[in-house]
Amino acid sequence: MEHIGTADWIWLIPVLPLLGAAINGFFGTRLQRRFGEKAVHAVAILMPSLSFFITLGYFIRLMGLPEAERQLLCHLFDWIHIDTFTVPLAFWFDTLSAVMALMVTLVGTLIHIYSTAYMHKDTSYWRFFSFMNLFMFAMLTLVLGDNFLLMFIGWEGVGLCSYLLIAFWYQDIDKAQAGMKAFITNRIGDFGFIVGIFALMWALGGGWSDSGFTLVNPGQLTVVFREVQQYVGSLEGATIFGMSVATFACLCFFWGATAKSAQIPLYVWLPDAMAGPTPVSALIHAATMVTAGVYMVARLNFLFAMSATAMTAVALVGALTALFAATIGLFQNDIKKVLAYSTVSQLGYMFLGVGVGAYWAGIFHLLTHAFFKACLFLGSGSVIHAMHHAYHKAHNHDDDPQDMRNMGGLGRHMPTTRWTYLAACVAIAGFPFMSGFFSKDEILWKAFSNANTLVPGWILWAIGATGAVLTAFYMFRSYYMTFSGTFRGGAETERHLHESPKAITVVLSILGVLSIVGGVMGLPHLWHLPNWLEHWLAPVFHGSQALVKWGEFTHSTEWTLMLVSVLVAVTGFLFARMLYRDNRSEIPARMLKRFPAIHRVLYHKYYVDELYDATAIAGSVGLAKVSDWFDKYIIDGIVNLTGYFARFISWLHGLSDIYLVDGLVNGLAHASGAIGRWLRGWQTGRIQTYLYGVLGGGLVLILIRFILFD
Amino acid sequence: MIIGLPHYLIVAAVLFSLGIICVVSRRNAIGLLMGVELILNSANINLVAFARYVESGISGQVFALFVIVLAAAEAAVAMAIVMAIYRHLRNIDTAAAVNLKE
Amino acid sequence: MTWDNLPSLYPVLVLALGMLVVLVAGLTRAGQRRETRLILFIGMATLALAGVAGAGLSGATEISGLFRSDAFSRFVLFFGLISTALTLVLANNSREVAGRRMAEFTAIILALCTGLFLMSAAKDLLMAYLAMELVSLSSYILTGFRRADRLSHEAALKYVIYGGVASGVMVFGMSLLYGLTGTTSFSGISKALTGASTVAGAGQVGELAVVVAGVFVFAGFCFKIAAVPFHQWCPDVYQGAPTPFTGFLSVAPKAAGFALILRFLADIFPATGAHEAKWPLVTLLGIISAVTMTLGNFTALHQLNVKRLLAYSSIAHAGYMLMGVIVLDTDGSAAVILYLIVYLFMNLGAFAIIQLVSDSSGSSDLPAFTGLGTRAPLLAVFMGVFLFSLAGLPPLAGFIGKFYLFAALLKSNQFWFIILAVIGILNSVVALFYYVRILREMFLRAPAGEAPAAPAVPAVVMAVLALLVVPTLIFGVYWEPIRSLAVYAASALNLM
Amino acid sequence: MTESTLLSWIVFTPLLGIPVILALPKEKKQLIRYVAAITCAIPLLLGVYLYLIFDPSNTGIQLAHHFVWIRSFHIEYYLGVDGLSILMILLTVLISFIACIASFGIEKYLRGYFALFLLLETGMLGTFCALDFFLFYVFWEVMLLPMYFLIGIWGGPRKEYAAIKFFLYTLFGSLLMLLAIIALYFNSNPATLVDGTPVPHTFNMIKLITENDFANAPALLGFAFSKIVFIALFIGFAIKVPIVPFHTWLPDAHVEAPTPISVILAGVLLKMGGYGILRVNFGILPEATVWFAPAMALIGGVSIVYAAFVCLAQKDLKKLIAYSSVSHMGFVLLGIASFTEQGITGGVFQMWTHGLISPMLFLLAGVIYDRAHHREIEGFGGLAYRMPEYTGAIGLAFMASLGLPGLCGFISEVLVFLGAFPVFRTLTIISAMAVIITAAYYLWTIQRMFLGKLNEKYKDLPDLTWRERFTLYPLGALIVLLGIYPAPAMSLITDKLMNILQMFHG
Repeated sequence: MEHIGTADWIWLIPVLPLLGAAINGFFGTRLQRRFGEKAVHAVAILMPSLSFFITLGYFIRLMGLPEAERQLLCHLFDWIHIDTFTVPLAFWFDTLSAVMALMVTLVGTLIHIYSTAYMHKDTSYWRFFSFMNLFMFAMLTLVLGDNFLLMFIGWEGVGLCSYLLIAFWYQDIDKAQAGMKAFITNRIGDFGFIVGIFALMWALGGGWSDSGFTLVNPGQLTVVFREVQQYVGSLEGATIFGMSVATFACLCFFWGATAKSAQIPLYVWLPDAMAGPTPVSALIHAATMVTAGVYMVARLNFLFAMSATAMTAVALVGALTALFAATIGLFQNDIKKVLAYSTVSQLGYMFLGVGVGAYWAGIFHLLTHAFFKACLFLGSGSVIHAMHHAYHKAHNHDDDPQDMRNMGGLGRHMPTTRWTYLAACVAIAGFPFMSGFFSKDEILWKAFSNANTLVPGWILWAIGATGAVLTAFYMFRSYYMTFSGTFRGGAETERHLHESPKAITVVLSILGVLSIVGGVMGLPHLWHLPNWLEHWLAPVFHGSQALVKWGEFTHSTEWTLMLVSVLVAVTGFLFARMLYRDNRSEIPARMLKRFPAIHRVLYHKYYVDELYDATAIAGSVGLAKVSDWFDKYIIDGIVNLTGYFARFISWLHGLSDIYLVDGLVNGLAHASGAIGRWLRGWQTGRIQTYLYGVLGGGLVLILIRFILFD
Repeated sequence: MIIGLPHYLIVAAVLFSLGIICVVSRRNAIGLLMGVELILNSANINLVAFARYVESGISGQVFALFVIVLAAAEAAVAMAIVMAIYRHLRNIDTAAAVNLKE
Repeated sequence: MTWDNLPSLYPVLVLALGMLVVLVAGLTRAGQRRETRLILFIGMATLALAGVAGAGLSGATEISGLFRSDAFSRFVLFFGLISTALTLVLANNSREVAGRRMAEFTAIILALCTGLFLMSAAKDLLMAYLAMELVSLSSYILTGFRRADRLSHEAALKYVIYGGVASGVMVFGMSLLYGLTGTTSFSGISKALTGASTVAGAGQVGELAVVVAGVFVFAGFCFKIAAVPFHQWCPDVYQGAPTPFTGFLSVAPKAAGFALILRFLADIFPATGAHEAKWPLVTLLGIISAVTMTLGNFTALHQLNVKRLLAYSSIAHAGYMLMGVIVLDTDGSAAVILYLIVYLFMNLGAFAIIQLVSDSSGSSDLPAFTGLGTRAPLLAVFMGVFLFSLAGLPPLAGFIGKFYLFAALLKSNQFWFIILAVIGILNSVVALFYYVRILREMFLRAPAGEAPAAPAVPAVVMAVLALLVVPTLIFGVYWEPIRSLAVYAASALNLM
Repeated sequence: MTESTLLSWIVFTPLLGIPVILALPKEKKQLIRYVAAITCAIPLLLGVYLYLIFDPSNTGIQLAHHFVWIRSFHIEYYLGVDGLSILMILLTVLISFIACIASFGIEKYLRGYFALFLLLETGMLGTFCALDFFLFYVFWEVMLLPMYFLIGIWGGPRKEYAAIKFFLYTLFGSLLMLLAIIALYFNSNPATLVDGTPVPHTFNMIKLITENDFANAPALLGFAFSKIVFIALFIGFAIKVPIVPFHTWLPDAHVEAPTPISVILAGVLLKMGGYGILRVNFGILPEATVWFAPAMALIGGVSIVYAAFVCLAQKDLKKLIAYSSVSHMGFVLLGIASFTEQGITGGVFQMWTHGLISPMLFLLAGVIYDRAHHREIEGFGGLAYRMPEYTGAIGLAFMASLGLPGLCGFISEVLVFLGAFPVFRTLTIISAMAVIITAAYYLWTIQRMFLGKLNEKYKDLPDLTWRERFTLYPLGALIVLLGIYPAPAMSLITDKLMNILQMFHG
């Protein structure tokens, strides 16, 4: 880390989309009314593309630098500065963030172009593009952030944008509900992330002993990634809550990642997030935002590598999520739901990759996944767009344009969509020489051969492999149900089916090509071909290389595993083809009747949502009601000097307007009211009682005098 | 047995308690005033007795004289007020004069 | 009694002379006419002359052990003169009092003023008794001054009977005290009580006799300042008496009563000797103070007649002032004197406004004040200033008075004194509630139905009000002068 | 208007405005409003000038205006500003000016309203500037009077009850404080007045802080002196913060107070408690503060979590914001009780950021109340369609309040948690959980009020008017700017806070 180049324009990369968001945000309505949609999307597309070119420029400059010096810093100012503790507002452009930024800007720009067609003639067109640009800003800040807190701005920023975009058509209350669910689940994750930051930072500075916290070296209190990496050595012996600080911090960060990247147990929001427009699902819930968790784990590779338990947790959760989500995906009828669960599953693979220590493999799968998953989503978007258009023309408003059961045989009407969708399916399934094959196979091989996790490598491999079979099956099931066979949606609508406009098809084809070609970045060592990506990311991950251990296996095992993964992909494909091609066979129907229970459980996502509603949400709302009652009656009651008293006055004199407080029980005021009433009773108006007072008063005084002083 | 200081004191004390009882029990305004007079006179007896036996000086007697004078003044004022009450209430029963209360 | 210390009696002579002149003027036809400007003029002239006479005096002259004219009694003299002058002006413009009998009212109140000065100057039991009787008798008459009003007579009746019994008990106490100590002068009593063993046989009996005598004497004093066991006359008399006189009654006699108590205690426990004997008396007074405050405030919570409410408030304020008395040092008495000065302005002011409102609306109950904020905003604001000052809120003078009382208590750092201060704090919170209830009536409530006419405020009364509001505001911010006056007066008492 | 009298001008300009306003004729409503606005603008301009000439690195008292006031009781008129009070003074002048503009909607008894409003402003400014304990107490109480009438006369349906409750709560606290002040005075070491006359005791806060050590003062009421005086002062300030057991006056006062007054109440009055604790408790009784710190942190934590849950169950928008204020002020306590650089800076900065966010929230609540005349959250629905600009503004305010990074709420929140984590580990984690509940109730409110089908009752609700924009946008801009670049505000306080921390670590 000795030599850090300075680059003073990196801050433009995130800020340009922010500028775009601001322009569209404040002047969007006027722009749209006066110059039409053109002006709006002109601004919206220009900004990310500019960012893309700047990123490309710096990417090339980075390529030019010698390997050890491939990191650029753009320091703007000290964001938070308190005496010795400073948090700089600075952007960090090293090989990892370069690759990520490039992917984000490229895919983002393409999806912006796609959206111009998809969102055509939507009234709040400007608002959509403003939020999309805002999202680009947040994602780029997250990726380019130089320290935890700046990354956290991006982290929550993307959460906010996903909320705004999921609930884009806020008129429909369920879509708004989905948005809120996403934001709150993310917020639960962010809570873990923040606690992780605190624990890590303070552990660097000193340590917790039984007598509390002792600050050893205040100089090391930092949140900047590279400085954390420098001082991480001092975490050796430190323990917190009984486990090593590294483990605790990593588990907290991973808790944040599970929310952001939809892993078990906080994945529930992603399927509902499909309520948003399809380009949103493509950009945010497939390519960029959900991968933030993987990027974070990769960025903190030196920390994760220090604790085996944390790595095992990441790998295991990743593998289980991959399998679990794949099972749910099998029988979904909504095309976007299928893709949603597929995303969750693929993310599981990425976490499996980074979990076992093959960080570059995780990133490699992330990049390839971005291409083919975006392509799949946009493909489904184009299908939905066409179906919606056709239904509209045929005045049929009750059928759901997203339900695959009403589709079929669209291949004839939408050739480009079909071929690009097929290309992506092939890539994701892992057919040989496809991008998916290289990245997924690398992950499975690294999982098999790793010696870092407490769980033996072959178990992880086995889970991953079964997941891969299911992936292939449900992808091709969706392909055949949509594009092959005869159109099940009625002749009238079929007449109006035609290919989507040029903007959509061009983007689809670009992504299709990328998803096929993408694999070239990280060719396996086995074939003695140059593995560019691993070499490119090496400086970032050299911190963890020392700690990560691999089992020694002969080349033959590696070849056999590669063959097995090809076999897996092919079997999945054949099965799907047999069951769903041209919708001819009735096996699926018969299976449905024989095992209705299994189907219902899988279709209803193991009733996890209902479980959460019953426990967490009902619990907190219940607790809220109890504390509100407690606050209104108990605390307010005891302390309230005037409430009950005012009511008492009115009861006494029937002055209704003073009767203000209903139902407020209150001790003190009642007491003062009672004393007052009792004392008043003495004043009877008869002189005799007064004279008794004189006599009695005198006697009492004499008595007190003797009681007290004798 | 010769009459000494204690005898006077006892008479004064008895007179004082009679005055208190009269004041507390009588309902008639004038009865009450009589009670007040009794109390004042008991104080006079005390004063005169102490002047003779304790101080063997005359300040006690001077004090008694003043008390007598003031008792008369007070009686005059009280009578005037009772007269005013009578003109309104037709009776001087203190139990009737109770609308100033609580 | 030599001729050269006669000047110290000039104020008394002037007042007596003034009284006679007023009575004679009252008989002449000019005095009979409804126009009573002549009577007022004579009254004010007498007060001014007495003031000039008083100002001329300096230093301390004792007259045959009976009477001591020093800075302290001169303070009480000026206090009495000012409050009488203000009351005269108010009475002159009040519907309850004005009319042909204004001459008698002025004459009697001048007599009362003389009594106040004598009370504070008394050095002898006889003098104390005489002065108290003079004040009491005059106030009996003035309480029943409203000829047509049954309430006024009933109040006077109760007052005269209650006062009679109380002064009777006090005299009996004084006789016992005389018997025990052989002298009637305060200093003599103090030497007898604290010096040699008690004359009439030592031991338990002597002790009991002293206590009974002390309690009976204090019964008379407490009646005068309306402290708890002997306060029951106060609400009825305040409600029955004509409003201007009620104002005067709540301020001047109470001040004289406190002056007498301070004088009495100062002479019994002079600065010289360390007095363990004082603790029983101090504790008794402390208990009386606490009970007075609490009873006054809590009973006032329920009042619906404003005069009666202020009666209980004045009882509570007597309780606060007793806090200053029990500390028995110059700081404590200076705090009491300061509180009295501030109390004069705020209480007289409050009663003046009640007088205006009850004159125009016929009743002094709370509903009469509803919506005053809209009808007569200036009066309502003045009343607000007086009430908030009575409640003891900082920017106003009432707070300064309370502040010094609490400071005197806390300075001594005695456990029970601090407890008393805390009780004082809690009482201030309760007190705020009933003062703010009047404000709520005035400002926060619009009058139901047709609003009674805004009270007509003659120019003179407005001047008096201004004379009362301005000090309440100014002394809240800059009270150096009255503080130095209080310390100067208190030092004359040669307490610790 | 020299350097030293600047503070006196800032504090007493509003007071000078009162007679001018009272002299104006009752009918000319617009004239009265403009005169009031100008009177509020002057302290704002002076505040800006103060900001320019204030030197953050000097941890001592600056711009002191100091002369003997009451010689007999050694009371001085002593105004001064330092790192602690500079932020609060700037906040007060800003929020008062904005509230004054927002008061243009008031119709009843205009002159009385603005007179009391200006008196309130003087009281607030005085409390922050006063460095003589007696003067501090006088200004502290001067605020009570106008607040009672402002809530009582111009308030909502239950205004009288809310007003008297506010008055009694605060009065009880402040009277306790009075006893503590007197006790401190009588136990203070001899000092000299500003003109050199030696005095046995002193009210001068700075001397009480620097030249006195109350650790070994005589016991009071049987307890250790510094502990019981600390508790008395703490209760007096805690009622104002407010912390949980003493907070029940806040929802009532906020719900019933007219919008501009609840803006002032939330924006400035709640900061008095925090400022008082830092200036008085921390300064004068350091060892009692160390003894009480864990309890203070616990109280702060409880306030945060408890109030957040209560918010979740609220039906009335203003009550919800009021309870969220209670929750946010819990951060202040948690922060300052941690004695770490980040914690104490976070606590003080939280007072500043909350002072920007909650006024904006109350203004927005006021906007919707002026239009729909009710504040039931369920009563609305789908407002975003009719009032997009308003939805944007309230969205920004809600996000800032729930601590969205990039806005100023986040910075103070994260600093408080960061600072409190090493010292109170589990408490901080539990309090951090409350951040989720905060997000939940704000989002649920947005859900019920702004999203979903438009409630046809509000088909024709107009969007923001220019006056409302003029009050909301400055606050919005500040919230965003200070979120990205907090240095201008934070640099003012850091040096002074480090100086205070010296006493605890040094």
